[in-house]
Amino acid sequence: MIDALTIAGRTFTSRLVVGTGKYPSHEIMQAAHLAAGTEMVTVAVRRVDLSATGAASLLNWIDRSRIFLLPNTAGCYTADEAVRTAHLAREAGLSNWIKLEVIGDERTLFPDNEALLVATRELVREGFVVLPYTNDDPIACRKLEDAGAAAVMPLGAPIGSGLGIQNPNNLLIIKEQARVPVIVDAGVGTASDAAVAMELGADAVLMNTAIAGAADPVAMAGAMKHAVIAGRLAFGAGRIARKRYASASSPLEGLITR
Amino acid sequence: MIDALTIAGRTFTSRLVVGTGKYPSHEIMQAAHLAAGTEMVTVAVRRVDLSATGAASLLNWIDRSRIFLLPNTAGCYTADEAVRTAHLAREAGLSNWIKLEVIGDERTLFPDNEALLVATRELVREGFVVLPYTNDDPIACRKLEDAGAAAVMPLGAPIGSGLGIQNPNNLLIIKEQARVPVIVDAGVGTASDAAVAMELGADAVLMNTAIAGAADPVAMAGAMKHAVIAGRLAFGAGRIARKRYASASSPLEGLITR
Amino acid sequence: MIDALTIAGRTFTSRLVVGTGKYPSHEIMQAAHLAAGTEMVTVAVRRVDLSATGAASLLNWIDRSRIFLLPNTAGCYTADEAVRTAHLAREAGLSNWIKLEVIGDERTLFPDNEALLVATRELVREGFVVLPYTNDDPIACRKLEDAGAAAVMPLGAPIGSGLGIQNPNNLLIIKEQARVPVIVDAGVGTASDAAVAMELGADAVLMNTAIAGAADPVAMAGAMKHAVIAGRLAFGAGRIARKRYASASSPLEGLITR
Amino acid sequence: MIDALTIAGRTFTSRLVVGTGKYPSHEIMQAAHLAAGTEMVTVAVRRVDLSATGAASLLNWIDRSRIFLLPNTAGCYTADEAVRTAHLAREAGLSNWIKLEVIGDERTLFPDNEALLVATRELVREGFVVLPYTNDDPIACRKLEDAGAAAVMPLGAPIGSGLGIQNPNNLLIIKEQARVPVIVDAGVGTASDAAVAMELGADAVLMNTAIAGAADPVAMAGAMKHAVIAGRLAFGAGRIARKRYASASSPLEGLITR
Amino acid sequence: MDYLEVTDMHIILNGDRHDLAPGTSVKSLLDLLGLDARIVAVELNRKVVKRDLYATTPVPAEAEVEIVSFVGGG
Amino acid sequence: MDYLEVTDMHIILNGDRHDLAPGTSVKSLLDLLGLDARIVAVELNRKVVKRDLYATTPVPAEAEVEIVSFVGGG
Amino acid sequence: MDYLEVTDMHIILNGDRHDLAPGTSVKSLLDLLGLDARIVAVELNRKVVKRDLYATTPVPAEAEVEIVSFVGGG
Amino acid sequence: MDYLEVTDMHIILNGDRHDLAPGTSVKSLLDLLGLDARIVAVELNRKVVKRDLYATTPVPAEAEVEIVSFVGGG
Repeated sequence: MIDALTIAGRTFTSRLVVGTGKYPSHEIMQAAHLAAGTEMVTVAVRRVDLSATGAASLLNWIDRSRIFLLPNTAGCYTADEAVRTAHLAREAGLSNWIKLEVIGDERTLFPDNEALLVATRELVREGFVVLPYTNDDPIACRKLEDAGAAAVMPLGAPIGSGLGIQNPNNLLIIKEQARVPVIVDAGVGTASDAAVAMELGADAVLMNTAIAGAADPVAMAGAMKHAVIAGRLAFGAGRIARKRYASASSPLEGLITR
Repeated sequence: MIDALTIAGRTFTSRLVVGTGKYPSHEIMQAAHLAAGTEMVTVAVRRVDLSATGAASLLNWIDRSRIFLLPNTAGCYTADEAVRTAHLAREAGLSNWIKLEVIGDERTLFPDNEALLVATRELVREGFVVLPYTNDDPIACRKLEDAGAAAVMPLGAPIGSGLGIQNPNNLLIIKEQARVPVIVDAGVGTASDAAVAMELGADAVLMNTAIAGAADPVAMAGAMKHAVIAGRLAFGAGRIARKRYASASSPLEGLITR
Repeated sequence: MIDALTIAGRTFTSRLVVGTGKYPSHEIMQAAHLAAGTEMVTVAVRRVDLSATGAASLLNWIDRSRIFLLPNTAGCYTADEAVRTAHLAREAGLSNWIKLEVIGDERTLFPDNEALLVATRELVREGFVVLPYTNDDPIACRKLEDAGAAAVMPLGAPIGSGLGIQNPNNLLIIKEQARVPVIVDAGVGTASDAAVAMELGADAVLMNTAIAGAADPVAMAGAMKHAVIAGRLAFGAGRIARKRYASASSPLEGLITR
Repeated sequence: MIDALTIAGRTFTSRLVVGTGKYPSHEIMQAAHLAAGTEMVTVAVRRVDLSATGAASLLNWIDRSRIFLLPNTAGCYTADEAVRTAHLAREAGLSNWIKLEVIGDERTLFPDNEALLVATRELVREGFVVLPYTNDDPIACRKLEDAGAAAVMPLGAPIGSGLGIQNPNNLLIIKEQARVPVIVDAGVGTASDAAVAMELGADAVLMNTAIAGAADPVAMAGAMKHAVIAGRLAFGAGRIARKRYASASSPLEGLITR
Repeated sequence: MDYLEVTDMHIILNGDRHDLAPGTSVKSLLDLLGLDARIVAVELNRKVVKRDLYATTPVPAEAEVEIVSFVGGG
Repeated sequence: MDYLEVTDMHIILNGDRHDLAPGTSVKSLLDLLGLDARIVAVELNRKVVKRDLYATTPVPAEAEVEIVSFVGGG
Repeated sequence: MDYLEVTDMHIILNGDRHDLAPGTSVKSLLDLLGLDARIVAVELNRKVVKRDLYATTPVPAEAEVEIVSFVGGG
Repeated sequence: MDYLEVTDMHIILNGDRHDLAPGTSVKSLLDLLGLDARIVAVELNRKVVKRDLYATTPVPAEAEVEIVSFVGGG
C-alpha cells in the first residue's frame, strides 16, 4: 500500500516502530504489535532480576520472524554509559543496531546532544548501526548524520507527553536537509499526531506510551497503523494549498436561479 | 474494522462521504471513490446543458449498487431556492435525502443559518431527510436538530480552503450535545485533518476539494480512507492524557549504572 | 497614542471595554478600571434586592465623568426578554445604548443568532444603539449590521473561558466585510489574546473575567491596557511577512573570516 | 511600571532589547529605539569599509547615555571565529559583554550548540559576560548556564522569520529551570508574539527584523514596547484558568424573567 | 414586607406577592421601599414606566411590578 | 433551438426563450431534446413535475421550464 | 545468594556483593543462576564478554559483573 | 591605497594586500586611514591590539591586519 522504508540496508514494509514498555500485559502488547503491523520494536537493556526465577522473557511475546528488535540505551545520562549499554545490547541481541539515547534531564528526558554526538561517533567507529534519539534541532540532526548515524530520530514532544508535534517547521527543515531516514520519536499522543508527522515527510514514527497507555492499546495500535499509512499517502499525494477563503466544489454555472 | 454509521435508518460501513466535483476526469473520480471506500457521494443539481448532446452522464461513473447519492443545494442563497432545488433533486434522484445548503456569502460560502433553519423546517415537514451544511455554531446545530435534521454538518473551515479544523472546541461541544450524527463538512485539507475531526467525535467527514484537488486524487482518497479509520479507532481507544513533561517508557530500575 | 474609536457618533480614546462583574471588591474593580484606562464598562440589569437596604450602589464605584455605561441583557434567552431588559436598562441608565445578548445555551452562553436578529431589528426600530454579542459567524455579523447594529461583537471563545481567539480567520473575514466597528467580546484569557484580537483588526476588545478573575485584577487590567495599545499599533504598523527560514539581521559582508 | 531586569549586575528598566540592522535609515532607527524605550541594543562587528571615507558611524545614532551596546558575533560559524570576534568587540566597545552566536547553518541560522558551548566556556574563562543565542533546547540552555553564561537566549523561531513562538512548552521548561535571565531572541513577528514570550516567563525579548522590517518601524517599536510591558504584567498578574465552557460574568440571580 | 400598609390590594413585586394601598403611585412605592428613583427602572405589567411619570402613574391592583437597577456584569 | 417546430407558442427553457408546439407534453419535450427521462428532473413554473406524469402533463404557453440533472458537486 | 558455594572469592554481581568459587567461568555462573545464555549479555569489569567465550572466560575475583537482558522499553 | 607610501613592506589589511612603510605603528596606520581610534578595533595576526598600545605597537611586515567597527546588526 505504501512504499517501503530502508534503513542501513534493511527494508521495512511498515513505517511504524513501536515500543514494548508499559503495556497492561504481555498478551496485550503482543496483540497491539499485531494490530500495529509493526516490523520493528524497541526494547530496553536492564539487569536480570536474580530473585525472579523463571520469569517469562519479554522475547517470548515478540515474533522475531516478523519483528526486528531495536535495543535502546534509555536511562543513560553519559556517553560512556550509553556506549557500554550498546555493547551489552549487541551481545544480547546479536545485532549491531542501537537506538541511542543519552538523556540530559530526568524531568524532560530531552537528549544531551553534546554527549550524544560523542557516543554516536564512538559507536559508528565500532561498526554499530546508530539511530540516535535527539530533539528537533536541525543542526544537531545534521551533525549526527555527519557522524554516521543511520537515521536521525528527532522528538515531536517530550517522551510520553502525548503533546503531539510541537514544532512542525523544525521537522520540515530536518527532513529537507537529511540524507538518512528521519524517524519522529516521542511525543505522539493520538492518531492524528502520527499522521501529521508523516505528512511533514517523516520516514517513520516511533511510539510507545501513546499505544501502551491508551485505554484500549490494541485499538490504538490499529489507529496508529492506519494513521501512519494515511500520513504517508497524503505526503505523496500532494495536498491542496491552504486558502483563507472558500472555493466552491459544485459548479457556479447552470443554477436554476441565475 | 470500525463501527457502522446509521443516518435516518440507513447504515453505512464507511464514515467518509466524498464529493463528485472538480476531478481531473470521470475516470479519476471513479478510482478515487473506490480508493476512498466511500458509500455516499454528493452531487449537485444543475440545468441540463442543451447544447452538449450526448455528454456522458456523471452517473455512469458512480456504482450506485455500492454508493448512495446525496444531492446538494449548492449555489442556493435563499431558503426558497434551496427548497426548489431539493424538490428537483428528489425527482431526479428518486430519494428524499438532501444535503441542504443555503449560502450567505459568495466569498466564504458560509451558511446563512437563519434561512437554513427556515428551509430545514419546510423540507422536514415535506418528508425530506435533511442534512444541513452549517457552521460550527452549537446553537445553530441544536436548532437544526430540533427542526428535524437527520444529521448536522458543521464546517471545519471554509469550503475548499484546506485550512483544517479551525475550532476544535466548538466541534466537541456540538458533538456532546447532538443526538443525531455530526458530519464535519468542508475545510479538510489533508489526511490528519480528517483524523482530527474523527478524534473529536465526529460521526463522519465529508470532503471534495481535498481529494479532487490533490496532485494525486486517488492516493489522497486512500489517505483519507485510512485517516477516517484511524481517527475513529483513536476516538474509541481512549488516548493518553497530555502532560507537559516526560514520562519514561523504559523502566527506571535495573540500570547498570545506578 | 492610538487612534480614537467612534461608535454611533460617540468617540472613545480607549479601545478596551471592561465589565463590572465578579471582582473581589468594588475597590478593586475601581482600581482595575483606572489601570485599564477604560472609557466604557458593561453593567447588568437585575431586580433590586429589597431585603438588602442601604447596599452601596455599584454606580458609586464608577466615575461616570470618564466612563460610559453600557448595560447588557445578559441572562436573556428570548428576543422578548432581551427587548424588555433593554427597555429597563434605557430607563435606568438614561442612555439608549445596549449590549444585546440573547443566549442560546446555559453551558456555552453562545448567542442564539436567530433570536438575536429579531431583537436587534426591534430595538433598532425603537431607536436603540444596539451592540449585539454574537459568535464568529461572518454571515450573522453582516445580517446584524444590515439590521442596523451600531457595532458587532463576535466572541473569541466562550464567555469566561479564557481560551483566547479560537478562530482568527473568521475574525479577519468579519472585519474585512464590516462597515461598523468590530468588538471582540468574550474569550480573552491573558494579555496576548487581546493583542491578537487587535492585530486581526478588531476595533476594540471587551472583557470581564480575564481581569476580574485574575489573581491580581489591577495588574491584569494594566496588562490589558498595554496589550490593546500594542495590538492596535502593530495592526497599523504593517508586520513583516512570515517566512519558514531565517533572514540575517546582521550584514553578510565584512566578516573578518571571509 | 514593571519590575527591573538585572543581568550580570547591570540593571535595565526596559525588558526589550532591539537590534540596529536593516532599518530604512539611521533616523528611523533612532526614532524606533526611542519609541521602543529600549536600554540595550545589539550591534555587529564588521570590517571598516576603507573606501567609504567619512561615512557617519552607526554610533552617532545611538544615545549611549541611555542605551547599552551589546555586540554580537553574528556570521561566525566556528567557536574560534566567534571568540576572535568577541575579542574585537570588547576592544571596540570598551565592555566585556557579548551576544555570542555560533551559527550552524546559513539557511536557518540555527545555533551550533556544540561549538557554542566551546566558545562560551572559553569566553567565560576570559572574563566575558556571555549571552549566548541558542535554540529552545532546555538541555543546551542548562549547559550554557553551567558554563557560566550570564543569560540564555533561546530563539522563538528562526531569525527574521516572524513565525512567533514555535514551542511555548520548551520555553516554559527553560524558564522553570534557569537561574539566569532567559531572553527570547529571534522569531518574533508582531506584538502579540512578544507578549506571549513574556507571559511564558521570559525575562526579556530581543528582536530586530520585526521592528526594522515593519512597514512603519517606529509604530511597531511602540507596539513592542507595550507588548513587552503587557506580557510582563500579565505574567505577574496570574491569569485565569482555561475552561472549555462558559462562565457567566453577569449574575445568574435577579433576572426579571425567572 | 411589613413596612407596606395592610390593604386589600396586592401586587407581584419582583416575583413576590405584596400588599399595597390602592392608589399608590410608582414614586410612592419607591419611597416606601427606600429606593433612589435615579438609579432604578420600573416595569408595570411588562411595560417600562418613564421616569418623569413616576409621580403620576398609579400602581394598579394585581400589577406585576419589576424594579431593577444596574449590578456588576460583563 | 432549430429542432423544435416553428410555432406561435413560446416557453422559457433553462433561462432561454424557445418555441414549442402547443400541446407538447413534458415527455415529448424531453424526447425532442434527446434527454433521458430517468436522469433529469423537470420544473414547470417553479413546481416539480412528478416523473410518472410526464406523458400526461402538457407544457403550457409561456411556461418557465427547468430541466436539471446531477452534475459533479461537493 | 545461597545457591552459590561459600568461598573466599567475591564478586559484585548486578550491584550486590556475592561469593563465588574461584575459577568459575561465565558459563558456569549463568548455569548457577539458572539463566539462559541466549537471552542475556554479560559484562566483566565494564567490558562485554562475547557469547562464544563464556565457557572459557573465568570470572576474576572482585569482578564487577553485570548480567542484563531485554525488557520492555520505548 | 594611494595615500600610503610606496615601500617594500606589505600587509594584508581587511583581506586585501597593501603597502606599508616599515615601522608604522597601529596608531599611525589608523591616522593614515583617517579612522577614529575610539570606534574601531584592530587585530594583528589574529590577536587583538589593546587600544592603549596602538602608538607603541608596530605593524609587522606581512601582518594580517583586521580593522573593524560596529555596524547595524541583530
